[in-house]
Amino acid sequence: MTTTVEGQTTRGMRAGLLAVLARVWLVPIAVAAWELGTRQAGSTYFPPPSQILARMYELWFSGPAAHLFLTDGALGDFLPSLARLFGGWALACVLGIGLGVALGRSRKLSGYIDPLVEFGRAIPPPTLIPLFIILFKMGTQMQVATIVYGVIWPILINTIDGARHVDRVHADTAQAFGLGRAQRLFRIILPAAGPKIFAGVRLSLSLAVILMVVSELVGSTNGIGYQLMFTQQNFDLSGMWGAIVLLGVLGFVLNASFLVVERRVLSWHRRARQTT
Amino acid sequence: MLDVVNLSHTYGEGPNAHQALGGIDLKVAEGEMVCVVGPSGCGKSTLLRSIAGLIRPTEGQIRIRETTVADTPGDLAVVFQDYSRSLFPWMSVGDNVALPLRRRGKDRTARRAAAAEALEEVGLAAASSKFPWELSGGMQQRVAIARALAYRPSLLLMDEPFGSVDAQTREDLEDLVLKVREHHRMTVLLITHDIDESVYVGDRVVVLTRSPARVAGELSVDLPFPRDQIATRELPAFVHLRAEVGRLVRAKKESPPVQV
Amino acid sequence: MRRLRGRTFIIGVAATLALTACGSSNTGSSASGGGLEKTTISVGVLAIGDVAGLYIANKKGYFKEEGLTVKPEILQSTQFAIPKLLSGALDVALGNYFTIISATEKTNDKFRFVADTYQAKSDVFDIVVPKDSPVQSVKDLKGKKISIAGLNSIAELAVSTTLRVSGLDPKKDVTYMPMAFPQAPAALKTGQIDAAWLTEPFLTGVQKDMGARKIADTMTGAMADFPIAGWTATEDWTKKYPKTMAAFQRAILKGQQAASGDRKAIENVLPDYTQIKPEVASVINLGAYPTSLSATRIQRVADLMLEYGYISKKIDVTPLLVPLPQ
Amino acid sequence: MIDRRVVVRGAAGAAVLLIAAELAGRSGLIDPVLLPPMSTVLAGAAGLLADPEFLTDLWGTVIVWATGLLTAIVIAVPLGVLLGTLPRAELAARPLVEFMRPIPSVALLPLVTLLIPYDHGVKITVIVYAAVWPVLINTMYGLRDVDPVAKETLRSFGFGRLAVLARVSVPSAAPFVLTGVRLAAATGLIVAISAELVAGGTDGIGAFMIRAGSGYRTDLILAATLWAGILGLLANMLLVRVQRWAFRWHTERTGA
Repeated sequence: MTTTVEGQTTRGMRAGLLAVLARVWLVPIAVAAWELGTRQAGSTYFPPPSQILARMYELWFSGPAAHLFLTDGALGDFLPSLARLFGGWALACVLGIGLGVALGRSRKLSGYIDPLVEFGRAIPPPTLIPLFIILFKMGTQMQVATIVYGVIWPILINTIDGARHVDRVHADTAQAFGLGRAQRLFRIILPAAGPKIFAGVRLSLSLAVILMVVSELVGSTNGIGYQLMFTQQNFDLSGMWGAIVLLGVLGFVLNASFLVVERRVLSWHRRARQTT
Repeated sequence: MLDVVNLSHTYGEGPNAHQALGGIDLKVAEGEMVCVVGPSGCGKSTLLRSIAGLIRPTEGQIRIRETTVADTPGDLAVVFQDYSRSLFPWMSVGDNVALPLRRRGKDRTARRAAAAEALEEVGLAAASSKFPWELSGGMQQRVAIARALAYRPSLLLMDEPFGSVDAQTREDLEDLVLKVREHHRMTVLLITHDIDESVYVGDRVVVLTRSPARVAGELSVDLPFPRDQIATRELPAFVHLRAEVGRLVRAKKESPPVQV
Repeated sequence: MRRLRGRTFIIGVAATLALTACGSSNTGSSASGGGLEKTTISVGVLAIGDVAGLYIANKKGYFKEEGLTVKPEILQSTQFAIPKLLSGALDVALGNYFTIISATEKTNDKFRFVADTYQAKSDVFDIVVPKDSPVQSVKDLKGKKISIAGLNSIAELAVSTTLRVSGLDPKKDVTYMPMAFPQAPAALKTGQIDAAWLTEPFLTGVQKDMGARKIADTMTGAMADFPIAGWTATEDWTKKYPKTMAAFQRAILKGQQAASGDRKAIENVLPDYTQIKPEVASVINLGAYPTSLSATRIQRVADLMLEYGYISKKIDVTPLLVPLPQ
Repeated sequence: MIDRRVVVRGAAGAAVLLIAAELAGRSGLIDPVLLPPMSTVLAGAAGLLADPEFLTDLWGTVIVWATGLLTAIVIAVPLGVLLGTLPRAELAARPLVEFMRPIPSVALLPLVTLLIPYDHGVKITVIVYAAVWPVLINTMYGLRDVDPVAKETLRSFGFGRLAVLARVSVPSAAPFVLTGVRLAAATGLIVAISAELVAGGTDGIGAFMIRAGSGYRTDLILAATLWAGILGLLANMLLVRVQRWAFRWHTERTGA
């Protein structure tokens, strides 16, 4: 994304610097406004960012160098949260893409299932937590189930759409050359639906962060969502804000990394669109 | 080789039904190059798609080497008009050409070698690692031809293969098809709306009527090989054949228009 | 005043979101109702037995007699009563003493208890285990998972004191699983927790439905007759609306008296504001409905919280109480 | 218009699921003590329609959701148009957007509650916070995806930037915006009910669920969940209709 600067000329470096600056100049201004505003307000519930950062450092980032400066508390909360997040998200991807291709390629099947899909995705996942507690084990299983349920819909809907509208000439070509089922799936349908699938998968990633938090509010003893609830119930407001900031950073990093992957995998799509 | 008997096809049902093919009989002999010509929208593509097994005709029979075509026959290749959509943009040129060879049970190296050979033959040896959309239209259609060549089909179907390229490229591609078919002794069924083209590349020209399409007539093309874009087209025989085909196509143009 | 200015500023910062900040709660004019500053008040309640006194007072017209209209608003927990009281969305809310005292120490917020609501009695808050559990006594809970209704709460305090009495260390010997009461029965039945700290109607429910066994009443010993919750308002509110507050106190007092003297009255109102089935309402154990606001009694909460380290310094609760009108 | 086969198949699919759920309960595969059988839930759901309190709750959810969604559109569309047409501003705002977007609005609930002294206002605000992003991002994306040839055509006739924006960019971005609105509607309903579940309030399906939960009535919780799903389904159907209608308008407009 950042312009790569070829050569070592100062002009090139300056151009690169300006490009970075154009992206980030608003961030310090926003943080400064936040700091000033909260200082002015002086409310316990709205601590200034400097105080939040100090609390975050104290809670999570003052650990030994061997643990990348993460404290035990950080490791105990971040790792389970991330495991649930990625576990649930990955499972949702597999199920969503698998089911989506099946529904997208079979009119008959989708006739039976479509109304259920429409109904299922309309149910707010938090209302299903009591049900999931009964169906799955409390803790990780229930949390992963909640995440899967919450994030599968964009993947499923986009995959159905992508698989249903594979270009007819592509499909004909594959059929005329007599490609087998597996090859048609992996070589034609999935790549053709790729851009749509990726759009759904990306959307579901930011949803997964939200559902991770929601699922950790019930019957959990660790995780970032648990921290959020714990700090809130203990009136540790800087700590609570710290958890909120952490979620923002986590979402930001996930989204940015995902874009890098998407660029690589879908480079054909982007470049093909540019040339035509 | 190919035997089409009384082929009819109707799209839709009831009052909205549209009959595209009205009972077509067609034979293509082993090693023959047959061009099917007809006015636009007469059902040429429906015919081709039926032979390729992409649609199931409402009536009639198609046999390839005495075997009735039910599903997609395993041994034919198709070159579509719309190269930009028949090549897969997410695969390199080499992969595009090699893809159907998986069905031939070849291993990776063999597939690559066959693809390289076919690309060499169409003059695109250097483009193997490029993506289709990085090539010009004519080059993309060459890739599609290479893909069909590498597959070594017993029957090659071409659906207006040169319909989307400029005149110069078109002539080059016509000569390319003549060359490779000569070299591989392939059986080809080429569909086109271009009368000159059908006479120039074909051994035989079959003319279809307007929709619902029937065979209006057919002509043997006994022009000498190798053919040449300038010399062949100057031959009196060529001019005569062209006029004959034109008359067949035109004759039906004057018949009362059929509702679409 | 300082906080108010800060709040206004933040609304300014979040200007885009503040479109809806207008239209404060239904502030009635002060003209009617015997000089009350406010005739309609929003009251935060939980859908549990604690607030029966309020609903009885409402049903019997005690609020009307005082010229007050009470609009109840369901709360999920006292946690959410605090910001709603501070913002002015609620005038009065059911506040459990533990949470309000904890908030008083950790934030600068000043709350006042305007009436006592609910007090524990025997078998109102029990620890239960599944029918076939090997756990026979509190001692057997060592190394087990126990569900509690919330962290840093009366739930944690009650279970901790019970464990301590049996020689267990609540910090090391057990794992607390925070979950709302409605989720605990399923977790208990499926073995996801070993024991649950429950109140009614869940206690009766799990004993009837799945034969769960009580192993301890947590409201004994140091916590016998423990004060649970009171009607809470902010200090600012009590100063701004003294007459409204007094009217509320008088009506609620009558309601509390009716509740403490007549169980039938409670059973009559429970189905109005909870989904407890009438047949269940008639068998559940209920706590007491105090008719006075006693500093000595409520001081016990603060003292026990200090003893167990939930607050770091001694808090005198007397200034937190608003004397009931005579 | 509606294919009868589609209706029959859809009904068959739903029936199979319901029967399977009922059987799972009756056969003891799922403990009936914990999870009431499907027939009980369905009966409960039907009964709720006659319960004026539940109808008030349902209406409460609909009100905050619709208001929140409309507010989000009013905020996000102009902002999206602004950022979509000013690449520099978009570049600068992107890190902030990407930072704020993944923060769950439910986590902000206590803070919003503190700021807004009005129960519905609190919920509307968190709905707006969650619903703004899909609309904003889709609007920005739609504006960037406008065919440059169309824009240049109009420019070549001497139209100004604003005219191009109004006549080409915004209309051709409209389908993207509507897709964003559909996403936002789904998110908004989820947030509305989640907020009610977490914070309670004067009314709302979530507040009803709190009452049902406090009364140890799993059957009523599930019945209310069913209605939440139906509500979402109806809203989506409505928006799909709107989208179809708007798409037609769009093609007519650009075709003319």
